[in-house]
Amino acid sequence: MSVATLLNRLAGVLAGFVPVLLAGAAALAADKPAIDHGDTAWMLASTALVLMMTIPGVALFYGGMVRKMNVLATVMQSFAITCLVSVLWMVIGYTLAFTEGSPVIGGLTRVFMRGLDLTTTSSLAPTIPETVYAIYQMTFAIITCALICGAVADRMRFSALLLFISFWLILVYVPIAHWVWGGGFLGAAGVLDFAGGTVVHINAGVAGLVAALVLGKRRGYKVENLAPHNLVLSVVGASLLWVGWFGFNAGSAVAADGRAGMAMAVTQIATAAAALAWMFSEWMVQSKPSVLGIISGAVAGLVAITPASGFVAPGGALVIGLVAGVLCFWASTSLKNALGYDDSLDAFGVHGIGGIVGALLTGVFAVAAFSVSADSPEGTAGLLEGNPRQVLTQLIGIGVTVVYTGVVSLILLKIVDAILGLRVDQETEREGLDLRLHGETVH
Amino acid sequence: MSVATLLNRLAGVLAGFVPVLLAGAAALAADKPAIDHGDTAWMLASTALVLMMTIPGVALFYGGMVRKMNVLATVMQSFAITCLVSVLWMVIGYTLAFTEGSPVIGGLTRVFMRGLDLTTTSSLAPTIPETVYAIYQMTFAIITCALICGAVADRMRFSALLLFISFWLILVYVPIAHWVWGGGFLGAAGVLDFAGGTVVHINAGVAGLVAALVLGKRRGYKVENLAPHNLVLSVVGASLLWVGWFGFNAGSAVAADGRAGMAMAVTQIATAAAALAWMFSEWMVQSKPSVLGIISGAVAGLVAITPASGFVAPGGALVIGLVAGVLCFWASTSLKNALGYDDSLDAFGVHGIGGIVGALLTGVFAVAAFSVSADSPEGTAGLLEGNPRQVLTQLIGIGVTVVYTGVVSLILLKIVDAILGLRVDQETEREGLDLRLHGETVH
Amino acid sequence: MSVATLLNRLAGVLAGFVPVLLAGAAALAADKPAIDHGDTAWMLASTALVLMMTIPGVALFYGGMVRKMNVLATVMQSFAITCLVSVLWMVIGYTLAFTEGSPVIGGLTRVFMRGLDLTTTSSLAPTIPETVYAIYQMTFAIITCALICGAVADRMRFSALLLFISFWLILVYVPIAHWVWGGGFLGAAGVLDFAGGTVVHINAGVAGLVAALVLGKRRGYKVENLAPHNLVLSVVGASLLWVGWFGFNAGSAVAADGRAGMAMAVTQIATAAAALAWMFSEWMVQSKPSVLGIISGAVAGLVAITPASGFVAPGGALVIGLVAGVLCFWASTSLKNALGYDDSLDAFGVHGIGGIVGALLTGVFAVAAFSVSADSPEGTAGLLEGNPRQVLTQLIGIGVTVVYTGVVSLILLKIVDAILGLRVDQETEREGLDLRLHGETVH
Amino acid sequence: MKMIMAIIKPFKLDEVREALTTLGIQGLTVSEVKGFGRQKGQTEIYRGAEYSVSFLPKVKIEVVVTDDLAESVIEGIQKAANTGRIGDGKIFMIDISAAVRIRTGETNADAL
Amino acid sequence: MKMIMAIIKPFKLDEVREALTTLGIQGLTVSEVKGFGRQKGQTEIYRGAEYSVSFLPKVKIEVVVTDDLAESVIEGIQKAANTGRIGDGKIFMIDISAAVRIRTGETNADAL
Amino acid sequence: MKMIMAIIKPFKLDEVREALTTLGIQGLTVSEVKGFGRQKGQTEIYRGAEYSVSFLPKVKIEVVVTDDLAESVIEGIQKAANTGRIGDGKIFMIDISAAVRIRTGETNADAL
Ligand SMILES: Nc1ncnc2c1ncn2[C@@H]1O[C@H](COP(=O)(O)OP(=O)(O)O)[C@@H](O)[C@H]1O
Ligand SMILES: Nc1ncnc2c1ncn2[C@@H]1O[C@H](COP(=O)(O)OP(=O)(O)O)[C@@H](O)[C@H]1O
Ligand SMILES: Nc1ncnc2c1ncn2[C@@H]1O[C@H](COP(=O)(O)OP(=O)(O)O)[C@@H](O)[C@H]1O
Repeated sequence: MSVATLLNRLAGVLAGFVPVLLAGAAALAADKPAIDHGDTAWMLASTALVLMMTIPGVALFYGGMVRKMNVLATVMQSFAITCLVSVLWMVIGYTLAFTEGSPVIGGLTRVFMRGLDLTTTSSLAPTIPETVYAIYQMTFAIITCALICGAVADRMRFSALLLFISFWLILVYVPIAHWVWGGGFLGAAGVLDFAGGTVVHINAGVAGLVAALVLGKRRGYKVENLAPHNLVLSVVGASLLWVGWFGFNAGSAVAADGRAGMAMAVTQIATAAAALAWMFSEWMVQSKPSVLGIISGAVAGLVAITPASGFVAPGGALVIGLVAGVLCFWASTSLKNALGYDDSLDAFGVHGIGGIVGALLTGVFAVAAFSVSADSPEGTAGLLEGNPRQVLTQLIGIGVTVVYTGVVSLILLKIVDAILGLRVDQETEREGLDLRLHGETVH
Repeated sequence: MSVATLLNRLAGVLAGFVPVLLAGAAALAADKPAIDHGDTAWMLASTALVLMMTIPGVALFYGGMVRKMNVLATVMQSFAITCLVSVLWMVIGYTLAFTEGSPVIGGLTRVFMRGLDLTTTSSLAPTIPETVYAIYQMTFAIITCALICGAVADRMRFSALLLFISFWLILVYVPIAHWVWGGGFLGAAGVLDFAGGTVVHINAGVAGLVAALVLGKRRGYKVENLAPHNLVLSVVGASLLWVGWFGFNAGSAVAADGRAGMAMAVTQIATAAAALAWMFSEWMVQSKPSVLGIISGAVAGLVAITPASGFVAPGGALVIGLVAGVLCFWASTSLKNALGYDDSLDAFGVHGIGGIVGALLTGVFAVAAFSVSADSPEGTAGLLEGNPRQVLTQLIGIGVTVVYTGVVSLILLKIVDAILGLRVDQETEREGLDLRLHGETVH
Repeated sequence: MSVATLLNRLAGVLAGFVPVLLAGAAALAADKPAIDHGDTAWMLASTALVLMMTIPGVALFYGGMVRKMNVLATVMQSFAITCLVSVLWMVIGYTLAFTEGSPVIGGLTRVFMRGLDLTTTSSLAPTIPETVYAIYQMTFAIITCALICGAVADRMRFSALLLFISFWLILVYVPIAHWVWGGGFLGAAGVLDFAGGTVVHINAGVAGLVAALVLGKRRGYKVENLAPHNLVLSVVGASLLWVGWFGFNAGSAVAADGRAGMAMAVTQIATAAAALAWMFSEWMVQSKPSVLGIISGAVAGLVAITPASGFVAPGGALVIGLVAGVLCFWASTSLKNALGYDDSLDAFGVHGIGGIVGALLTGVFAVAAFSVSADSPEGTAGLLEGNPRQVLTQLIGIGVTVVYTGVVSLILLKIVDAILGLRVDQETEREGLDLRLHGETVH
Repeated sequence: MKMIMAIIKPFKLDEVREALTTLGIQGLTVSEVKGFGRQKGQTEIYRGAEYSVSFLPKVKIEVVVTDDLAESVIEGIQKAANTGRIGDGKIFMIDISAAVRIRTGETNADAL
Repeated sequence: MKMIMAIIKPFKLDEVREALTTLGIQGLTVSEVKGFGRQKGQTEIYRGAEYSVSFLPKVKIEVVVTDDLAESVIEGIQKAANTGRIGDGKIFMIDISAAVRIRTGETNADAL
Repeated sequence: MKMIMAIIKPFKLDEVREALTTLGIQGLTVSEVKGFGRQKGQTEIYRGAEYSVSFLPKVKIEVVVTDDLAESVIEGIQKAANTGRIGDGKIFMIDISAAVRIRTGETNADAL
C-alpha cells in the first residue's frame, strides 16, 4: 500500500469522524434523532400519492367496471372507507399497529394520536416526524380496506360494508401490520415484505374472496350482460394507482435515498412487464388485447413487486412482472371460471394471487446488499444468492396471513350478516344501488 | 444534579453551539439565508398539488354538479381563471400582496416578478427560492377565485366573470392576503390563519354569496330538475381537492418539517371526521347517505381545518371536523332553503360557513407550543390553553374580511353589470352555456 | 474598507472553507458524490409527475377529442406505450442514451439496467441515485412516444403502432436524447434544451406529421361530424399535463434548487399566457372562446417554455407564452387547413410548432446568469443579452432534429406498413376501433 | 287507442308531465332525441374544423291513450310545451291497434 | 305488417331477445328510455333540493313483423318480460304500411 | 301524413339528412338506438366473462311527411344510407292521423 493511499484512507477515516462527532453531539443536544427535511419532503409527497391511490384511484378503477346503475355506490365505497378508516386509525388503529407492545399487538401510548408534537419521531422512522409516519401508514390501511370492495361490488349493503370494515380494520389489518412491520413476530421471523405484499394485498385479496363466497353470486351472473360501463374511468383509476404506487413502494423506504430510488425503478419495470404479459397472453388466447386486460396486468405487476421492491434489482423485477402478469391473467379468467366463485372485480385474482406471487419471488430474487442495515449488517439474501430458506420464510408469512385473514374475515362477515344483513334486496340489485342506497343517479 | 447529568448538559450546550456557529458563519459567507433542498422539494411538490386542486380539482367538483348542458362552461371557468390569475399575479398581484409595504398593501419591487434570480429568497420564506414562494402563493390566489364560481354556476356570462375576477383579485384578494400573511395589520393583530381559512375560504364564500344574490336565482329553481348530471366527476374533484390540500395546508409550513407533518395529520383527521359527520347527519335526516353529501362534508372539513392546521393537535382536529360537517350540512340544506338564496353549488354554505367555523375554533384549540418561533418565543395559545382573547382576535379577523369582501364584491359586481351585463340571456340559460357561450357540447 | 467589513469578509471566507473541507473529506471518504435527500425527494416526485402526464394525462387529453367509438383505443395507445417503452428503456434505451459513448450514441454498460446498486449515481445527475435518474428519463421517452399518437388517432392499427414505436424509440428518440443531453454532439455544440423542446416536442411533432401524411386522412374528414365526444376528459388531461409539467421542467434541474424554482415559475407564466393568447385569438377570429382552444393554448405554452425553462426569466416567459399561443392557434387552424393534411389531434400543430417557437426563443431570451456552472463559468447568453449566435445554434438543433426524425420516421413507417399494414380496414374505421381492435365499448 | 308522440324542448318536460297527470294520464315514456328543424343550431368549431350543429337536443314523449282522451292530451301538451319561440316542437298522433300490460296481461284500455 | 313496441325493465332485455329469436325473429331495434307510470320512483335530494325521480330507466323494443306473427310476438314478450311486479311495462301494436331493406331495396315481408 | 322511420348506420346520418333537405324536408328527429339483426356483433370478453354483443349502434330517423312525399323520402333515404353491406338497416312507414306545431298550433300539413 503506497503512502498516498494510506494518507488518503486516514484522511477518509478522520473526515468520516467529523460528521459522526457532530451528529453525536447534535443527538446529545437534542436528545432525539434529527428530522431530515429531504426525507420528510418525500414522505409528505408519498402520503399524498398513496391517498390518491384510493381516492380517486381505486374508486375509479372499480367504478368503471360495474354497470352504470352502480357506479356511484362503488365510488362511494372507496370514499366512505377512506373517511371511516382515517378516524378509526387515529383513534386506535395506529397505536395498536405501530407502537411498542408484544409480538402480537402494539401498545396504547398513541390512542387518539395523543402525545405527538412537532418534534416527535417513531423508532420505525427516525428521520421524519411521527405525524407523517402515522398518516403515511393510515393511507395503507385505507387502501387495503378499499381493495376488498372489488369482490363484493354490485350487491353488498352499504351499512354492512361500513360495519364489516370497522371490525376488519381493527381485528385483521392492525394485527397483521403489527406482526410484519410494527415489531411483531413475522417481521422477527425474517419475513420480507417491503411495502405490503402480505399485509396489504394477500390480506385484502383473501378477505375479498371469502366475502364473495359468503355473499354469493351477483344476480344475472353468466346470464345477463354485466359488462363494465365505462372503462375510461378504470384506465384513469389504474393510471393513478400506478403513479401513486411510487409513494407506496418508494415511500416504504421512509427516506429519499438510494433504496427509495431502487424501489421506484423496480416498481416501474415490473408493472410494465406484467401489463405487457397480460396483454400478450390475452391477445394469444382471446385474439384481442383488451383495455381491461392491460390495466389489470399493470395492477397485477404493481401488486407483485410490492413486497419485493427495496429487495430486488431490475432484472428480478422484470421476471416478477412477467410471471405475475401471466398468472393473474390465468387466475382472473380460467381459475375463477373453473372454481365458479363470483369475485366481481377480481380482488382475489389480482391482489391475492399477485401478492402471493410477489411474496414468494421476493424470497427468490432478494439481493442481500440492498437490505444491509445497522441491525442486519449482511442483509437478507434470496434463493438466487444461495439462501433457499428465505423462500420458506416467505411461505410462512403467506400461510399465516391467508389463514388468519380467511378465518377472521369469515367470522366477521357472519356476525355482520346476523346484525344487518350483508346483501341488498332483489329490487335494489335490479334497479341499481345508486338510486336505492344513495338516492342518486348518474344521468 | 449528578456530575454526569451536568456534563451531559454541558456537552449538549457545547454541541448545540457548533451548528449555530457554522450556520452563522455560513450566513455571513453567503450574506443571505441558504436554500434548503428538502424544504424546496416539498414546496415544489406542494405548488403542483395546490394547482391540481383547481385544475382539475375544482373544475370537476363543480362540473359534475351542474346539468349536462353546462358542464363545459363550468370547467372552463376554473381553467380560464387559472390562466387569468396567473398572469395578473405575475404582473402585479404578487408584489402588492407579499413584498414589503404598508400594513394595508405591499410594495412594487416585484412588478412583473422582476429582480428574481436563482438565489433570491423572500423574508416570508427564507429557506426556499422566492420564485417558488411566489408561484406557491399564486396557486392560492387561483383557487380562491375559482371557488367563487360555485355560487354563480349555470347563469353568469363568461366575459363578465373574467372581468369581475380581474378586479376582485387585485382589489379584494391581494389586500386581504397582505393583511393576514404579507405583513399587514391583521397578521400583526395576532389573527391566526395558517393556510387560508379567512384569506381564501371566508373571502371566496362571502363573495360568492353576494354574487348569487346579485345574479338572482337560476331559471327553473325549485321547479325544474336541476340535479347534478354526473357525480362521478364531483367525486374525482373532491378526491383531488383532498389530496392536493396536503400541499395547501402542510405546504403552508413552507418547510418539510414537524409543523408540516402536524398540519398534514390534522388535515386528514378533520376531513374524514367532517365527511362522516355530514354523511351520518344526512342519513338520519334524509334517510339515505348520499355521495354528494359525503364529498361535501369532506370539503367542509378541509375548509375548516385550513386556518387551524399548524396550530392544533389531532384531538382538536377531530372536533373541528365534526362541528364543520354538521354545521355546513345544515347551512347547505336548511339555512339556504330558509333564506331562499340560490347559491348554486354552495360556495357560501361550504366555504363561507366552513371557513368561519374553522377560524373561530382555531382560537379555541390552538396549541401554543406549535407556533413557537424566534419572533414569538411562547407561541399563541387558544381558549383551551387559557387564552380566551384569541377567540376575539379571530372574530375580528372574520369580521373585517366579511365586511370588506362583501362590500367591495358588491360594488365590483355592479360595475361589471353596468359594463357587460352579468347574466346570460334566457335562451342561453335554456339551451345551455356550453353551446351558446363556447360553441361546444359534450356528446 | 473598514476593519469590521474586513473581518466580516475574512470570517466569511473561513466559514465558507469549513463545509468545503467537510464535503471534500466526505467525498474522499465515500469516494463518490453524496446523494442529497432533498434533491432525491424532488426527483422521485418529479418522476411520478411526469408519468402522470402520460397516464392519465395524454390518454385523457387525446381520448376526449376523438369520437366515442374510438375513446378506449385512444387511451389504450398511451397506456400500452407506457408499458412498452418502459421495458425497452430498461433493456437498451437508457444505456444507449445516457451512458458514456461517442458523440453519436451512448454505451452498453447499463444494458438491462445492470450494475445499479443503492449508491450508484450518474455523472449527469450526481446528487441523486442513478436509478431515479434512469426512471425519470424513462418517463420522458414514454411521453414523447405517446404524443405521436395524436397525429394518427382514429385510424392506425394497434399492432402497427406498437411495432413502429419500438423501432422509433431506439432509432430516433434514443439518439436524439443522447445528442442533446447524453454527451452527444448537439449538446457539445451549445444547443440549449432544458427539458425537451427539441428532444421531445419537435421530435414527436414532426414524427406525427410524417405519420399523418403516410396514413392519409380519416374517412369522413371534412364531411362527417368528427367532433370531440367529451371535452371534459380533455380538460382533465390538459390539467394533469400542466400539473405534471412541473416535474418535467422544474425536475429537469435535477435538484430542488433555485433553478428548479425558476423553471417552475416560467412554466406557469408561459402556460397561462399562451392559453389566454389562444383563447383571445379564437374569440376574435371565431367569435367564441372554446374549451378546446384554451386547453390547446395551455399545452402550446407548456411545450414552448420547455426548452427555455431554466434559461429564461419571467418576462421572457410571458413573451414566449404569448407568441406560442398565437402561432400554435394559427398552425392548428389555418395552416393545417391550408396545407390539407389531417393531423387528427394536432400533434404537429401544437408540439411541433410550439417546440420550434420555444427552441428559437430560448436563443433570444436566455439569461446567462441562470446557466452558470463549473463547466461554464459565464453561462450562455441569448440574443437579448447580446449573443445573436445562440439563435443560430438553436436553429441548428432544430434543423438536425427535424431532418433526422422526419427521414427516419418515414422509413420506419414504410417498413411497418410492409410488415403489418399501418391502417385499419374500412369496417373497423366505420364501426369504431374500440370494438374491432379491443373487443370493448364505452356504454 | 292512439299514441301521441310529442317532440318538445327538454326543459319543458316537467311541465308537460304535470299537465298530463292532471288529465288523468297514468303512464308515459320519454326518450332523449336530437331534432333538426327550422330552428337553426350553432356552429361548433374545433381547431379549425367547422361542424354546423344542425341537431338540437329535444325530448320525445310517447303516451298511449284511449281515443276519447287523445284530443285533450294533444291540447294539454301543446299548451304546456309552448314558449312561442321557434323550435318548440311537434305533436303527432298514431293509431294503436292493441295494448298489453306485461305484469297482468290486461289488454287495450285496461292496459294503459 | 305490425310494429310491436314494448317498454320493459332493462334487465329483461336479454331474455326477451332470446324469446323472440326462438320465434324466428331476425331483427329488432332497442332504445334506452325513461318511463313514468304507476311504479313510483325514489326521491333524490341534493343538498336540500328534492327531486322526485318520477322517471325510471326502461328499455324500448321495436320489432316489425308480418301480421301472422304479431300475436305470438306479443305473447312471447309478455311472458319473457314478466316479473309480476309493478313497472313491468307495456306492449303496443302499430300498423306498418311499408318496409324496405336499405341494403337490397327489398320491400315489405322480404325486408324484415 | 306518414311517418317514415329509418334505422341506419350512424356514419350515414349526415348524408341522409342532406338527401332529405334536397327533397324539401324541413324537419326530422333522430335517436341513438341499438340494433339486432343479421349483421352479427363481436364478442366482448371481460376477464373471462364473454358477452356476445348482439346489439350494434344504429341511428333512428323519424320524419313525418305528407302522403305525396312519402315515396320519394323512402327512396332518398334508401339511396343515401346504402353501403351494400349487411347491417345497412330498414325503413318503415307508419300512418299519422294528426300533427300539430306546438309553437303556433298549426295542424297537419301546415305543422310539418
Ligand atoms: N317533419 C318532421 N318530422 C319529425 N320531426 C320533426 C319534423 N319537423 C320538426 N320536427 C321536430 O320538431 C323540432 C322542432 O321543429 P322546428 O322546425 O325547429 O321548430 P317549430 O317546431 O317551431 O316549427 C325539430 O327539432 C324536430 O325534432
Ligand atoms: N300510457 C302509456 N303510454 C306510454 N307508455 C306507458 C304508458 N303507461 C305506462 N307506460 C310505460 O310503461 C312503464 C310501466 O308502467 P307502470 O304503470 O309503472 O307499471 P305497470 O306496467 O306494471 O302497469 C312506464 O314506466 C312507462 O314507460
Ligand atoms: N324486424 C325488425 N324490426 C325492427 N328493426 C329491425 C328489424 N330487422 C332489422 N332491424 C334493424 O335493422 C338493423 C339492420 O338489420 P340487419 O338484419 O343487421 O341487416 P340488413 O339491414 O342488411 O338486413 C338492425 O340492427 C335493427 O336495428
